[in-house]
Amino acid sequence: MANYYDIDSILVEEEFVPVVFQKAINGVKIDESTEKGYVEQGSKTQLPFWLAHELHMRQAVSIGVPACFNQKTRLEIQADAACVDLRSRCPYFYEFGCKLAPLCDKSIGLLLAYAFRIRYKEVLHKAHTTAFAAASRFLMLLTKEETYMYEAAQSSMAAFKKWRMGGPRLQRASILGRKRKPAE
Amino acid sequence: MAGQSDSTMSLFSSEEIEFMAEDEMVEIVPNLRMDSLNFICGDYGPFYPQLAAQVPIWLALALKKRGKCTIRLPQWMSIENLTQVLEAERDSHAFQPLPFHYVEISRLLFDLAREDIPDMYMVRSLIEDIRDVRFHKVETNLEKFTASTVTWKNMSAMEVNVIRAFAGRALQAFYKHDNEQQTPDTDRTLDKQPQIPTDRPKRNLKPR
Amino acid sequence: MYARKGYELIKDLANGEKGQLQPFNEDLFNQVVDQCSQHYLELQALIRKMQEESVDVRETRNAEHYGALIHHLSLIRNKRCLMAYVHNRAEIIQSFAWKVGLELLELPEEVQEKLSLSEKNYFGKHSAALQTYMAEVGIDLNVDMVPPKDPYIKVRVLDDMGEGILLSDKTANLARHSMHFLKRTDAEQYIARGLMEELTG
Amino acid sequence: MATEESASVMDDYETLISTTDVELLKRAWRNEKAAPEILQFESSLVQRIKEQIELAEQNVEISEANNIDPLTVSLYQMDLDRTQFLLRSYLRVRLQKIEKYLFYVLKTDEYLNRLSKQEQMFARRCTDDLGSHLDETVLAKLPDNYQSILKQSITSEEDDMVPVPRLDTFVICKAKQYLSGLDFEPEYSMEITEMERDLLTFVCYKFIKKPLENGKIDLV
Repeated sequence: MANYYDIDSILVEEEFVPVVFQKAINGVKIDESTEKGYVEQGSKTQLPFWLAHELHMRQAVSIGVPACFNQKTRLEIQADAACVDLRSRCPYFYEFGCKLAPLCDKSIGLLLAYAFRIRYKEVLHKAHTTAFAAASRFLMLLTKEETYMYEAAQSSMAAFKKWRMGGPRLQRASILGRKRKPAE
Repeated sequence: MAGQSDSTMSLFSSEEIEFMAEDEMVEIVPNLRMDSLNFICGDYGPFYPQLAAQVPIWLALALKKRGKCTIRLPQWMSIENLTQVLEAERDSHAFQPLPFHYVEISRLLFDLAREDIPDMYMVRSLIEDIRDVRFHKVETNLEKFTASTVTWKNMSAMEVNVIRAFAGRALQAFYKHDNEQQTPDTDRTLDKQPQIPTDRPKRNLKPR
Repeated sequence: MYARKGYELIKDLANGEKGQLQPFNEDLFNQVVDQCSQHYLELQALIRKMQEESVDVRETRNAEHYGALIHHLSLIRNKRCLMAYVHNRAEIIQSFAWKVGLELLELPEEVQEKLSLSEKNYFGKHSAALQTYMAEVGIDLNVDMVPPKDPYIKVRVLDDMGEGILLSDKTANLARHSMHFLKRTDAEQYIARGLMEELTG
Repeated sequence: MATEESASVMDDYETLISTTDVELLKRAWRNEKAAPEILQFESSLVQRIKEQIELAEQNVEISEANNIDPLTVSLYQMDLDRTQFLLRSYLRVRLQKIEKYLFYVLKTDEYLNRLSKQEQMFARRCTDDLGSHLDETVLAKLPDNYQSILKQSITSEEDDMVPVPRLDTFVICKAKQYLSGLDFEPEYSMEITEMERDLLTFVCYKFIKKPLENGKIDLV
């Protein structure tokens, strides 16, 4: 796995998906409520993607479309992709969609490409012009991937402006965190 | 560190871009006699009073700072040329040809060689207008991004560096979304499923 | 259930400020380790059950097999979370060796507190590996993080650093608020640790 | 009349002989910083640069000793500082890449052979240090069959724990001369077939790996 230690790659796979068990399972409790250590074939539950994906590959479960890709969200995106709050639906909307599309619904791929193309222009415009504060409401809507892009633009612009202003070139190592108040 | 490039955001800090710009050549008029300088980066001089010479900008600025020379304004920084460039920038979508390090060179000269630039404020405002028009043009170019190789004619070092981190991620995303229909993003294919380790664990050396 | 604790450990890591260290989350870490052993016990129990029913453990795909598989998958998921937690922290500790100065004693107290014992050892070993490389190559890589301008820079001392500090070209009395014209390469490490600041203009 | 092709060959010859070691080091530094994988170590170039630095250091010391005019001394010092910064930054970037892909570098001969002798020793030592740290903190506490640092469990068919450099990263490059299809890997002929000289191009790194290794392309 090329990104075994990558935090985002781990967190993406924690997203839950609806599954239907195609096989009976013994020795496992799928929900805390019951003491029953047995899962009947056909029972439904939500599993994290990292587990659902492996079980799906062995035909032990079938995977359904999670809420964040349901019809309602798709219509909202088609209506006005730029103002849909994707972060609350799924912070890893694009990465999760890419992993899911081949397993349960090819059309998700098209939805992602469409949504990204439109929202990309918003991020591009906001990141290179508006001051940080004004954009904060906008920031709440962004997924992780979009936020990284936004921050990349903001910090590059900030670094350029800082260089243009001059000022001390050697700084306190950022590793040390905020400067503690020197004892007056 | 301010000048040190933060590996996550952009590869080169502005200071590192400026460092590379300081090797560009510029013409100076020394006011002293000095033997030739045999630096690691090359030989310069000998220098004679009032006799123009070509040197890298970092050397020109060091001499200027110590009052040993005046710096001749590069031809492209003349008011006539800059006015033409500004007009052309406003009239077309394409970037006008300017030195690759024009942003850094102009700033270095404004900071350390003001007296050598006739009506410096005019030159500086022209450069700033040119830079704003070009930065805006960079943004409009970015809007037309698709998942393929992108080329920019006449874009300068600092302009590239400012959008490098953003454009890199954007292209990566376009490349992934437009291609992900063909190659699923899963790391492994069906046949390589991990088996459950069922046999008794053999005391073997931990593979390192 | 389903390596949820492992997920919490990674969330704990992800919530920290970029490049900053949080205290080592000892008890959550140990809970995840215990869960791994727990999954392994249940996995072995299911396999023994299959062996008792003299069923071919390798080939049969019965309810026990899938139960064992789920425990196996949860175990390697927890392992990934544990390894990512320690590895990502190790990368931050590696960057300490570059940015702050090589001996652990130069790491400020509030940073040392956040390290586990093994992490402190790791910082020491990594600094030593860097020092050995630099000694062999004969070049100090801990200086010149920023492109050079004038070899000398103006600095102001922030915290009292006492008398007779040995610098490459002189010894200096670095009392608080005093200002000096130091060689950049000398001042760089003290600025990095917040003991001095560069003055410009 | 020299054709377009032969004219650029002449240019290359002229630039080659006049390119100073500092220019070559700057190119190596830029390429190393911009490339997602570690590149071939420029051992002869680094050796020449180190010798020139030692010589320059002696000159500065001698002139400072019998106080030759301070202006000249400080100019030679600045030239020295600039070259030292380049060399230090070049070596530092390489070590940081080794740190990032420790296990992968050690187990891939292609990468191991790109390292200098000291870098290889550094890589081996860091792998042991990180290995024992991970072992002590995590692996030793896991059940048997799951204690490997390379494989998630003994049934993993490949080293599925080892991070790999992302060769599909986008980089910015400039061709030093016109590049035709022959200059690129045939495998990517669909993606890239030519590149104009000195035209800034934002492209997937793996497409231009070959011309970069042949010195026909510079990363910006």
